[in-house]
Amino acid sequence: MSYDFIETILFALLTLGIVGGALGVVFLNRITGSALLMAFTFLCNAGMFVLLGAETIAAFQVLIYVGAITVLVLYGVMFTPQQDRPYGLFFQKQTPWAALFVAPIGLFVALFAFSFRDGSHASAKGGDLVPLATSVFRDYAFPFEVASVLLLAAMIGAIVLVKRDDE
Amino acid sequence: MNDIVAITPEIVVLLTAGAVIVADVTLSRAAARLGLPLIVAVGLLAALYAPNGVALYPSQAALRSTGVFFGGFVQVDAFTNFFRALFIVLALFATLVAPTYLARKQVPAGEYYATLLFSTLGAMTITLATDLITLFVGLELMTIPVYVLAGIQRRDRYSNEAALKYFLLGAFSSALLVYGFAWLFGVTGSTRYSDIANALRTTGLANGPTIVALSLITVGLGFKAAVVPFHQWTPDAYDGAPTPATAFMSVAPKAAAFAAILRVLVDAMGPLAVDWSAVFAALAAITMTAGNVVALVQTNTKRMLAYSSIAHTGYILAAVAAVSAGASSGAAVLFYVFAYGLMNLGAFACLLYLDLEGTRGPTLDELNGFSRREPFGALTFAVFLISLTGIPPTVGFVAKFLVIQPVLDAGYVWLAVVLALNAVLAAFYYLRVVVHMYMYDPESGAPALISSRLLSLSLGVSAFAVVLLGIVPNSLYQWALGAAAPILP
Amino acid sequence: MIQDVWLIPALPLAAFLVNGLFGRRFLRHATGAIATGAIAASAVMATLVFLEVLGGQERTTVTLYRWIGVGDFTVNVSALVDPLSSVMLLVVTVVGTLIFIFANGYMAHDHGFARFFTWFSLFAFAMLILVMADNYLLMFVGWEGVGLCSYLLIGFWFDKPAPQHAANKAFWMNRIGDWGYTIGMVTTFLVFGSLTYTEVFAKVGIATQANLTLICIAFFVGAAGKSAQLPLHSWLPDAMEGPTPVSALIHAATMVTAGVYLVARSTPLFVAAGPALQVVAVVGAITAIFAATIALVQFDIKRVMAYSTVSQLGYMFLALGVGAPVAAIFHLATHAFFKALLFLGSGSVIHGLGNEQDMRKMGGLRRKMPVTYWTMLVAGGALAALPPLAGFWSKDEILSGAFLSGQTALWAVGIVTAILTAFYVTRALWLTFHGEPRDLHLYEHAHESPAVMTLPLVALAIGSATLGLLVGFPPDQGFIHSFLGPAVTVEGAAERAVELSTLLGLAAVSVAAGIVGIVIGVAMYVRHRPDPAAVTRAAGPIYRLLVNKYYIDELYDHRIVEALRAFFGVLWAFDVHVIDGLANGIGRLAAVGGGGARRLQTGVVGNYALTVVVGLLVVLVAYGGYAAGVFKR
Amino acid sequence: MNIPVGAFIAVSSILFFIGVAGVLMRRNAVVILMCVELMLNAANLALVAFSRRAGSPDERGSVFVVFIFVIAAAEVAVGLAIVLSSYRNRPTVDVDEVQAMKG
Amino acid sequence: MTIDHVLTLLLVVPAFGLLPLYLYRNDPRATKQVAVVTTLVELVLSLVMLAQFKVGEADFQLVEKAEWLPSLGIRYFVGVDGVSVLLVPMTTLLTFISVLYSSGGAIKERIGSFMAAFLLLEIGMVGVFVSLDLFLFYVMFELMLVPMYLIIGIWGGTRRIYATLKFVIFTLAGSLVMLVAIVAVWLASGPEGSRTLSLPDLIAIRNTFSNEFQFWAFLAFGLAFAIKLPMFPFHTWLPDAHVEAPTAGSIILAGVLLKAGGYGFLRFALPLFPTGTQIWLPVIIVLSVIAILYGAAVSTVQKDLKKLVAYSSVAHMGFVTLGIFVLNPQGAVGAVLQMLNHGFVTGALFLFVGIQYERTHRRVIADLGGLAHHWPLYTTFFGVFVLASLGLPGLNGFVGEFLVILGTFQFGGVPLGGLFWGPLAAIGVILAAVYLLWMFGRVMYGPARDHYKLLPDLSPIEVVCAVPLLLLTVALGVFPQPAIAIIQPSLDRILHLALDPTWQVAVR
Repeated sequence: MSYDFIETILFALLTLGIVGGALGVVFLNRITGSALLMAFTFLCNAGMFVLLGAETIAAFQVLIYVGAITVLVLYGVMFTPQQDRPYGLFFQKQTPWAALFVAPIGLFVALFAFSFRDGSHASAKGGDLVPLATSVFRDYAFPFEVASVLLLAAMIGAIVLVKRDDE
Repeated sequence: MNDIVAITPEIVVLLTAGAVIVADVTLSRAAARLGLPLIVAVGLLAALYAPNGVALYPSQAALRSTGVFFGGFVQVDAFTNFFRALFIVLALFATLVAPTYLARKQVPAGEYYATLLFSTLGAMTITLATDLITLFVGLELMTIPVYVLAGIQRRDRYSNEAALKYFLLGAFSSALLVYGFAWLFGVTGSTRYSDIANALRTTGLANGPTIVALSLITVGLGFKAAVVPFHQWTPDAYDGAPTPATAFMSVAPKAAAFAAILRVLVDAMGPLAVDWSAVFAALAAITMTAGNVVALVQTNTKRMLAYSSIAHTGYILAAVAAVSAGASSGAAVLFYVFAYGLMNLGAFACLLYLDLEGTRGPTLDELNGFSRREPFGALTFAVFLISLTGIPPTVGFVAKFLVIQPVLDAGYVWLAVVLALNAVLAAFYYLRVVVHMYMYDPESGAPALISSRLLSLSLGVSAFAVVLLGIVPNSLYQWALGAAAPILP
Repeated sequence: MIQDVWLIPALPLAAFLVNGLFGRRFLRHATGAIATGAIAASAVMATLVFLEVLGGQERTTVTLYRWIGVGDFTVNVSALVDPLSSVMLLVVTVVGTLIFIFANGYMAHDHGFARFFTWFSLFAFAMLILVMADNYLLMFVGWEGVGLCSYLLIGFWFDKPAPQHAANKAFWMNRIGDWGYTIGMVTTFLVFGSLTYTEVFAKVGIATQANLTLICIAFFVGAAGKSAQLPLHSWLPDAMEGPTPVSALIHAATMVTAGVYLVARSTPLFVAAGPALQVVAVVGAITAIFAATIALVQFDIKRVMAYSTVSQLGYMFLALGVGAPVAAIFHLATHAFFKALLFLGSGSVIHGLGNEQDMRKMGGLRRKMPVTYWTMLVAGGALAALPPLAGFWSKDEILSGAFLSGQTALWAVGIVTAILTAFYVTRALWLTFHGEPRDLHLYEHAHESPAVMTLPLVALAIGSATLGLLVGFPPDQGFIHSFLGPAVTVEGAAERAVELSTLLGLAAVSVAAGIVGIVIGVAMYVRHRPDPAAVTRAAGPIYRLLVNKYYIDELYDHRIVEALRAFFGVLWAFDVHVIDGLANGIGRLAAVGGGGARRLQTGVVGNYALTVVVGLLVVLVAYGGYAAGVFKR
Repeated sequence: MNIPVGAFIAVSSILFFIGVAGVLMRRNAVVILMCVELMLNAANLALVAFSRRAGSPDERGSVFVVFIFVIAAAEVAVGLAIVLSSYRNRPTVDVDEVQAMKG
Repeated sequence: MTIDHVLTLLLVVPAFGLLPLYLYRNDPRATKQVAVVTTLVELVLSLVMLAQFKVGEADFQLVEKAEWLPSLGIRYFVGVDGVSVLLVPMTTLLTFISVLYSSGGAIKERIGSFMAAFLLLEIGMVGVFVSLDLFLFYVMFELMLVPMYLIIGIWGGTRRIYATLKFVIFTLAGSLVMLVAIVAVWLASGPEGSRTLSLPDLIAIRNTFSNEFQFWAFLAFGLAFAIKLPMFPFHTWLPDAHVEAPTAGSIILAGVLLKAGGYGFLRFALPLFPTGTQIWLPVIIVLSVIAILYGAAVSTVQKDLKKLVAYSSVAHMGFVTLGIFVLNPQGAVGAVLQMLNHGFVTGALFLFVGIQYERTHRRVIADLGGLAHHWPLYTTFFGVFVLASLGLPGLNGFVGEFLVILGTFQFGGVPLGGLFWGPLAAIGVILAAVYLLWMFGRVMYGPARDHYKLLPDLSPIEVVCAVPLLLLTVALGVFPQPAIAIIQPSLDRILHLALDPTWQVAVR
């Protein structure tokens, strides 16, 4: 069993996980289930990153998505309880139309994807942390600052939207 | 150090936002009411006249400050300065018209101004960007605060609805856009405009991934600018958002979207212009027609203005589509965006004279006899509407004239004719508002009026500017021409 | 004096302005004196001018200023004084003066006295311009000016509907004629490059026959409108709704003869255009007999005179058409006198009877109104062409002209018409003045008119009686011919040598015709053999046809006018519903489109997102199409 | 590595369009938000894959991903705040029911 | 007296009036005085301008130039030639009369705004006639729009809103298409950097315009002017606008605004697009003749006084286009005279219809009658204008119409020839007599009516308004030659430009 073969197997499994998880997010009737499957998809995605040799990104992915965002979403789910309703009513009326239009586009795009025939660069020497950090903190210092402002703005925005009036 | 100097306006805006937040906490409620806008105004003016001079006119100082900074990640040129100035002016205008409304509707003013400033900062960032990453961050910094602004009147269900719709669709479109960026990165191997342009120059459009990338970017940026058929969030979001916020979000994000379109599509993806310009021409025609036709049947003034802003997107997009005309195309976009900013913000702000329930605007009937009840406000509103129609001697007319030029020059005669006919269509509903204001008598149940000196002053100044720039448009045009030069020499 | 010829119209114009500006408020009855004085002074000057022309000043052009000059088109305000125009000036001013004097009495109690004389003066001015002009365009000014005054004066009593209707009808039918005039005038300019008579006539040779025929027919349409020739005649009888002096001056003596004058003026053109001349002759002859037949059965004294005028104008055109323009002008002049007299006499009767015009209610008036009676008798004799009254000479000229031109059919028509004329004038005079009074109440109150009215009658009667003698003897070498001839005949036209015996023979025939008419008239109305009522019954349908004026008014006023109104109404409906409907429809279409499009704005976020995706698909396909070359760049 | 970049991109595009489909199909605003996150993840995957392309590795894709993390977090925070504040006024997160404004 | 920059002064004097108007906005008396004085000053100034004009020269005079949008070659460029020099005083006179009449009590509400609208309108109207740069012309062309829109919409009758929107939409539809064409002309005027919109410069390079270009450009310009004029079948806005407009608005609308269309044809369409002119000319001539007949025919069945006069304007303006497009001196001079005459006469007709309406509050012809008994002065004035309108020789209407007909007869460049279309057009004159006299008779004549007994005859202000128009009506009919002498040289040049596409002329 060659390394390549393992990679391929891993890739297939992760693909399965991603696609399955994503489909689950869309089609599960329990919202918490959707949220958890979303986290699962994120995880699989992190696996993909590892497979691609972007371990740092994978770590971030796990921290931010699986950690922060999923938790946020779960809070969101908890704060907005809904009455139970039949499965069909989880979907919009336009669902068949959506399927009709999305499927061809998705197919179209996925087919185009295969025109990228280059191989993948599995592992960088010394990992991807250093180049990434260098990029983010030196080259991309300006957008990084902006991003921090963005977080600040989002924080203020979120607070102003949800704080109670008497505060 | 040079780097910091280059972004002084942004820093000043950020500091102003910070000052507002601090002042909001420290100042008493009464002092805050006018104190906060004062701080914002001072801050924005300071940004405008910052040492490196993003002055209203391309001065020598401004020219000295142009260049590339932050290791090539920030680019300050005439284009940047034009938009910076525009955003600052729009933010200033939006700030000055807001206080009475905010106080009346008990909207948290400090957060409102701060969020407005953050959004402005995001818009300014867009124009500084040299690569897709910075652009995207700037775009989000501009957009996310606007979601908040739309929903900031949180007790109002229309405000909620506006924010929710805007947010869901905005996030959706951002995802489309970023996915398009990803593919573009894949195709060209770079996120920097200049590299992208170089790469595309060799490959052209003749491969699937490029088509995918271009399509997604078209949709993503088209969404931000409210191009039909990616426009449907616009009426609902504009309609439901608090009116001062609507005034701002109808102009600044749209201007920023066009800045982004110019940077990304015209600059970075310029080599593909032969392909996208025809599609854009078609989109422009559809956009202006759909916007106008639907505006025609609206009875609510605010919603009508929302649809009309879609139509204006169409006009601007027509100039973008005429990219092959070169400098005149870019200048037309910039001039139009500037003119549109002034007049559309003004038009929405004129609705602030009316004391209405919730966030929604007055119906046409509620405007009956407005000119007798509030002559000055009606006059400014009429000026804005006439300018939006494109009748001289207003800046709106010059803008239309300038748009038609590149469109014809690029060979889209049909588009120019469609544009002209659309302007006729638009005249009908814009002037119908004037009809209601001037030609009907007030009704007994007409909404109460709010008199705000600050509102009148700022509307008066901008209405005057709208007329003045219509009579002597040359300096603005020269500025726009110079500002478009980095993109379309 | 000729150089000052412009003073002649200037005086009435001055009178018009003075009366118009100050008449109603300040001058009141002085207006009559001012207007009459002005026209009398004009008459004196016209006489002087006439004498000068007689003295050898055959053709003088007096230019005031350039009126219109655009490119090669130039028209001056200038007068042509030649025998023809000098005669016309004389006739207009002299007859005019007499009628003005009469009107001072006739209108004395009308509250529109000042207005009347204002417009009367304006009429005199316009008529003088018409006859003095040295070009067609300036003549047209007078031409339309007299038409306007005719309109104003027919509708003088504007509070009643009938005068108004008659006035409108007169103006509109004249306008139809003016249309022809305009075409003739413009075509003349196109062909000859000028509108000045002398220049045009000098170049007659350069025109083709077709050109000339077109020009002449067009001018004749104008003349027919003004001079009430078929088929544009029907306004003139209606025009009797105006005050009687108006009928006398405008609708008998002067304005209606403008058409004759126009054709006479244009003789060189008409002569050169053979077919047109033929048309003139035929239309004239038909009109003459046509109107005479209607005059046979009318009971309104003024209508009899009106149809008589139409008939006599027909004679004049007949004369023009057979190449006897001198006779036409001569008859014009004599007719001006005796027909004015007949009208004024009728006016005197009407005045005396308190505005009664129906002859069936008159009778025996000769005892009450002797002056009127005797003067009218003279005029009637002239109209019936009894020698030696003026009418005889001029009508004889016409008839002999017709005969000598070889168109004996036209001559025969003329003779028949002469019989009819004599008959109806006898009938009218008998019914009015002889027999027993049929309405004693009216008769009791009848009175002779004041001197201011009878004096003009006498003056006109003298003219009617003696003017004919001017013709000289033998007629074709007499004064009139030698004086007028050069002005209206084409140079080099073959002189006709006529046996004197032929002329005398023709004269005898026409005298006989007159006498036959009178005899029949006397037989029927004095002896009742045959009884008029019996004749009426026997004639049945023909009588009804005549009484109803051949149903032409019905045809015009109802069928044609109604049809046009209906058609115009349809056009208006077309305007409102189709043209405007189209414009509004476009607007409505946009609104409908908007209504449809706004239904796509469902308010549901998912739908919006789907739209975005559909848009994405479209954009993708479009770009793909461009990339694959399916679409052209 | 023998797996071509295209394969990763294909996976990412499938993930992306599942996300798109989710946005179009689901009624629950929170689920829609999740689907948007799936779309962003698809972008992340694509960016990382492109940036790890054999022969021309380029950190910028990964850098982009880092920024997308930040943006996604901000977006979710604000988005949930909006959903929440809307929910307070009217207890529903069903987007089909939020349609007071239309036409 | 010579005044420098007189044209610019003409354009700014009304603007100067706006400030005191605003300051005295709460004092109706003062606003009236300000407006009357301003328009009077403007009138005097325009007469001074006329006096400074050198008769007999074809070229533009009193020219002033300044850069406006230099990088686009757009200039502030004004000047007058024989065609426009008479239209300017006509405009100022009619504006003065309108303002004077309105200050006499015809306008009761918001008088200050009304006067302000009129002053703005005056700038636009004068500007249209003096602009020599297409951009400036367009600005002025549109500047006339909004004030008139407000005048009809605020001070108009019951259906004023429908009427005013229709007016604006129609006009804009034409003018915006023209705007596209103006831009196209600009693009065609040379390589980038040397483009221009100055009329003389454009004339100098017009031979570079391709035939196809001229076809479309003429169509676009023509559409704008045809709607403004208005030509059949674009005329339906006119009756509505006139019926609803206040009297002063009708005077200006008929007197001046319509002229902008005819003037535009002469000033721009003909010299710039000679080939386009040749191509479109048969269509325009046929439409003109249709307009003459159709307008007159429809007038005869009108029930509303103002509508009747409005439709008659359609017919009269048909003579203008007909005269212009037969492309000979007689026709063109006739057309310009017709524009002047129609301005004075129809303006006066609307004035008198308005005076009448103000007293009786009736406009339906069938409801009126017998006014002549009570208003002799009114009847006289009104009668003269009616007669002038129906083309009575000796009054001004005749000269123009006759010259146009004369020109039409001469013209052969149209199917069936001038000998067909000329007589047809002349039928319009017959019809004019029909409807105008019918109307006059029905309104003025007939038995006296008691309820009109107390209504006063013309007031002194109204007489002052009417007298200048009356004098001009007579003077231009009796002595048209001075006007022709002013008009003709410039018109000859325009015709030469239109007839000879390659002819170049050295112009300022």
